[in-house]
Amino acid sequence: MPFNIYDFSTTTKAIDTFLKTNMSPTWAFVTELAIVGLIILIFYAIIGLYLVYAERKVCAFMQNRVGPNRVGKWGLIQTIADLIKLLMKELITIRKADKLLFNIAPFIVIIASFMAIAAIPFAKGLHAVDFNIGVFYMMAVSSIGVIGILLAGWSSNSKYSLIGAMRSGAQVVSYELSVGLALLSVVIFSGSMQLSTIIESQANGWWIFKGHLPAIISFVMFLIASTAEINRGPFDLAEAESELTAGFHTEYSGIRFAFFFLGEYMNMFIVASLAATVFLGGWMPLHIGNLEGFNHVMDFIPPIVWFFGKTIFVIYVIMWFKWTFPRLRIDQLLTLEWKYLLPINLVNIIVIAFIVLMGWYIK
Amino acid sequence: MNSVGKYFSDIFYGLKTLWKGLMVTGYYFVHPRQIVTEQYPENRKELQMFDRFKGEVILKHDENNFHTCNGCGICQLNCPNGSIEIITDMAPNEEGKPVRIIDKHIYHLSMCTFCGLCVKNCPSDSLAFSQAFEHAVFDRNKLTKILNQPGSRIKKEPKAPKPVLETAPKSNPAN
Amino acid sequence: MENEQLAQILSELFPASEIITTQNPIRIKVDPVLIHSVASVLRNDKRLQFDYLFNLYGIDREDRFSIVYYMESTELKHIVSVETDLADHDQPVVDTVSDLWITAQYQEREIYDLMGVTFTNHPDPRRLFLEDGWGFPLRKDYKDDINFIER
Amino acid sequence: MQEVELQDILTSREDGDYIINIGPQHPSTHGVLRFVVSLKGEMLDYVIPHCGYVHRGIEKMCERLTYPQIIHLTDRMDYFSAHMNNEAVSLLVEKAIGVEVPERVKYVRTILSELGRIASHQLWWAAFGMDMGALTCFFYGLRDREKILDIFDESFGSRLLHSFICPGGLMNDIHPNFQKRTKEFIKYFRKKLPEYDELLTGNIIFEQRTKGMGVMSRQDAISYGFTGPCGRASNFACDIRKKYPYSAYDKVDFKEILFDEGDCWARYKVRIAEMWESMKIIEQLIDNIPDGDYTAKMKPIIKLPEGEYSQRVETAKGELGVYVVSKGEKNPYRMHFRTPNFNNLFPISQLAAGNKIADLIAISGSLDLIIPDIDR
Repeated sequence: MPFNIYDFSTTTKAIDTFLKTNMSPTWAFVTELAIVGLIILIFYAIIGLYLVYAERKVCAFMQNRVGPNRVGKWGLIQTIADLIKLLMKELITIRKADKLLFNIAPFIVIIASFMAIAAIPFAKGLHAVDFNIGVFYMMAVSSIGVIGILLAGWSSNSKYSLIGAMRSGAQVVSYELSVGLALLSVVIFSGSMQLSTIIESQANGWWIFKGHLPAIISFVMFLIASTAEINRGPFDLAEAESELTAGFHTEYSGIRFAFFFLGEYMNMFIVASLAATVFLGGWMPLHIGNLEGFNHVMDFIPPIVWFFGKTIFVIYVIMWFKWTFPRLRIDQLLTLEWKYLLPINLVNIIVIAFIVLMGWYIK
Repeated sequence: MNSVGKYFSDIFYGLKTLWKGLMVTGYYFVHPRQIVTEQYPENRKELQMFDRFKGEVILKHDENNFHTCNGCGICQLNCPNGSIEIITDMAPNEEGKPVRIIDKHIYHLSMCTFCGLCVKNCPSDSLAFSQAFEHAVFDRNKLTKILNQPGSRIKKEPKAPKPVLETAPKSNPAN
Repeated sequence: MENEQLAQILSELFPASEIITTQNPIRIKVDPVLIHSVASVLRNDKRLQFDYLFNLYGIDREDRFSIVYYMESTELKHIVSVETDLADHDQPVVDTVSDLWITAQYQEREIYDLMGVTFTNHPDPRRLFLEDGWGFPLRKDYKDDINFIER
Repeated sequence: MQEVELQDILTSREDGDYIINIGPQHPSTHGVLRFVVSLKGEMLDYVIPHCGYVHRGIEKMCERLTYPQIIHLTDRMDYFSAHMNNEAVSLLVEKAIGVEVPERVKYVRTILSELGRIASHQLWWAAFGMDMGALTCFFYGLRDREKILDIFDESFGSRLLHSFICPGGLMNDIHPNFQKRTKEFIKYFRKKLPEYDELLTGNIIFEQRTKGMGVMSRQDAISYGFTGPCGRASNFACDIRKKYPYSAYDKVDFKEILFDEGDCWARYKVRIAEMWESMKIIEQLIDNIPDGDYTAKMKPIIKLPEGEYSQRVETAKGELGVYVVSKGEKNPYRMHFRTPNFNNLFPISQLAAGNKIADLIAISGSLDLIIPDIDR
């Protein structure tokens, strides 16, 4: 396979053997952990900050504005300036708030997204951990975040926060079903829960093309449900600015607020990269049937570019939703899930199972 | 069967309407030329207010530092919220007769609501609005202005003063 | 309906009240004791049907208060204004008409707030804008040494 | 019935009701208005509006000012209908002293009022969209409103508070560019208005949130004095422009938009349709502005003869009534403004009760409340 030239596993293997020869195995392991942790931390911060910037630019262009353009060229370091401002702000603790829970809530949100990012395959071999139950792990970890939101709302001693948190709880619990079912469709197709295997299975075509209409339906379902799960517009009821001022993070300030804010954007990144991985082939290049020449050219685009290209596309779609649609009401939100998404998803799963059984998909 | 049909037609109708909305924002996203933002401090040089813009009240002075205000106090009377105070003085004119002149024409920009009654009703046409619009200052006292420039005097041959509180049509300088 | 016709009906229905002017809008003066009964006749009579109370305000005439009601019939397209004089300047009291027109409830609260006219039987007799203990600013004898600037 | 209800409310406050203050500082009350809201989960138990945070005593201030000076205070009641408020006082003064203003003035006043109405509805659309969570609407609405504000800026030197229409006519003649720019705007806005429909009106989420929400029956609307687009959405023909035409409204052909439903959706549709109607009115007048003076001959000091005067006009929000008691002085003895928003605010307790928090925001947005107009 030509894309072996971009295989990161050789690099990581080399580093591994280098460390193992120079240190005791325990220390080598610890050093590897430290390196991976550091890389993820830096990556996290950069991605988070630039997603905020991207959101502001995207919405600005949609609204006939220019967006941030003062700090740095085209305002590129605007969000870093914002971060410095947030770091320097006072951390206000509310009287009669539950201090412990109030303080740990933002950390829970951020830890959940940290854990999820560990399982994302960025390119061939560029993986922190490659679980054999990767999809399941992502689902489990991303739902820890809602506990942070619930705690934040409950411990703030503010009525607005509490309503926001309760809305968020109801929303995440119901939409998780649809996210899970939508992901399950690809699991059925590929016969594996391991993310790297799912990507390998898309070498001759992405699942969204190979799986015919049912795969497209589950991709759309996944987009809708995951937008809802990460509390973004038009499903941003938990922080509904015009109703609850800021929802669950009304009472947070400074870096704690920044954690929530960053967590939200990172969740968006995780969801987008999961969609890219599962439905759009992850770091796999675009291959069309037997067009050898075309496929060969595509192979020379590095997989990391493919991965980020697809992720950014999905992120753009999610942003596009937010800046176009009005917000749903809580009962409409639940109607959408229980009356439309869930039944369609269930039928879809059965159809997919049937297709797989009969072997009607493109192999 | 009817309700099943309605269920699916609802879904397609909904998707269609959502797609329409997405097209509007999508159109503007790929047409950055339609951006309407004014980049304020950068365009300060070429930023031109309309000539009738009510920036702040000024007392018109000509190049020889003459103004036409005789201190009649009609602007002060007309001002609804007391932004104008006039302190007059008596000074002998060239024939030696004491004549009323203005000592200070005080204007409180902080209280002004830009209704334009002082400019409209000035019988000697000596007040006008300037196009200045950057009024922010750090000291509130700076918003109280003395409109007559130091050393300025009333024009030697003032126009025949019109009757008091004339509101008949008058030619508009902007035309 | 024409004003003369209307005036005839009104004088027929309310012999005790006096028609001040037949200019547009026609204005009748009613004793404050009768105001609620007059209002309910105006509201419900088939020939009048004044169902839209578009204005209600009070006037402090220094020796007495006047409450003026402006009503319109959306069916028959005529307007009447009803005036009532409250002779007691210190403690003016009049019946509410808020059971006939809901809008009166709030306009009466405003009058109470700003003029100190009390409306009996009012369902929600609280002040509307100002805090309790404030004077009644629209009265002519209201003084506020801090916020008034004499010129 | 109401008495019992209110008593319940006042007493039940103690028993652990989940009470939230929406306002005075809240993004969707558009100013300093406070709703005291009791919740049962997401559902509203009752809503009590509290106003008075920006009460400036305009009626009291008017008692010390002359009539030309009062004009600039009326700007500050409903600042999006500044021209119409000015016009109300001007018409009253002209009627009282028996001055006939030139035809040119009437035409210009009508055009200005309609431009003001479009601008007001554009801003309402923008803010309503934002209340519903469609943040992009806000910028599209303001973008188009800017064109009108530029027209205003060029002619009157101010963008929001014009004080341009004064007793006797206008403060100034209109700018030579006025007609050209207005026609350009109409051409531009006829293209942009369908975009509003595509972005928000057709949207299924928006449709479901507004249809059948906050229904006001015709009877209640009349009883509450619910005027303007809100009243017309409940099939209450309350348009003063039709009923008692003033200025040049008797010379133009326009429809009074009436809807039967009385819900948020109808209120929304009325305003969108009114923008089309306003453009039609302006198109009929803009080319036919007669030549002449921009003001009638007025005495230097305006004194109203003794008596009581009233004038009703239709602002963008509803019926504005100006009521003056004069003792023959140069300033009024008592001046009262029957403002549309004051009467449009209070039905919200009835409309919102039993719905959800999000509906309260939708309903208050559809009423198009301007707080300084409520408080005066």
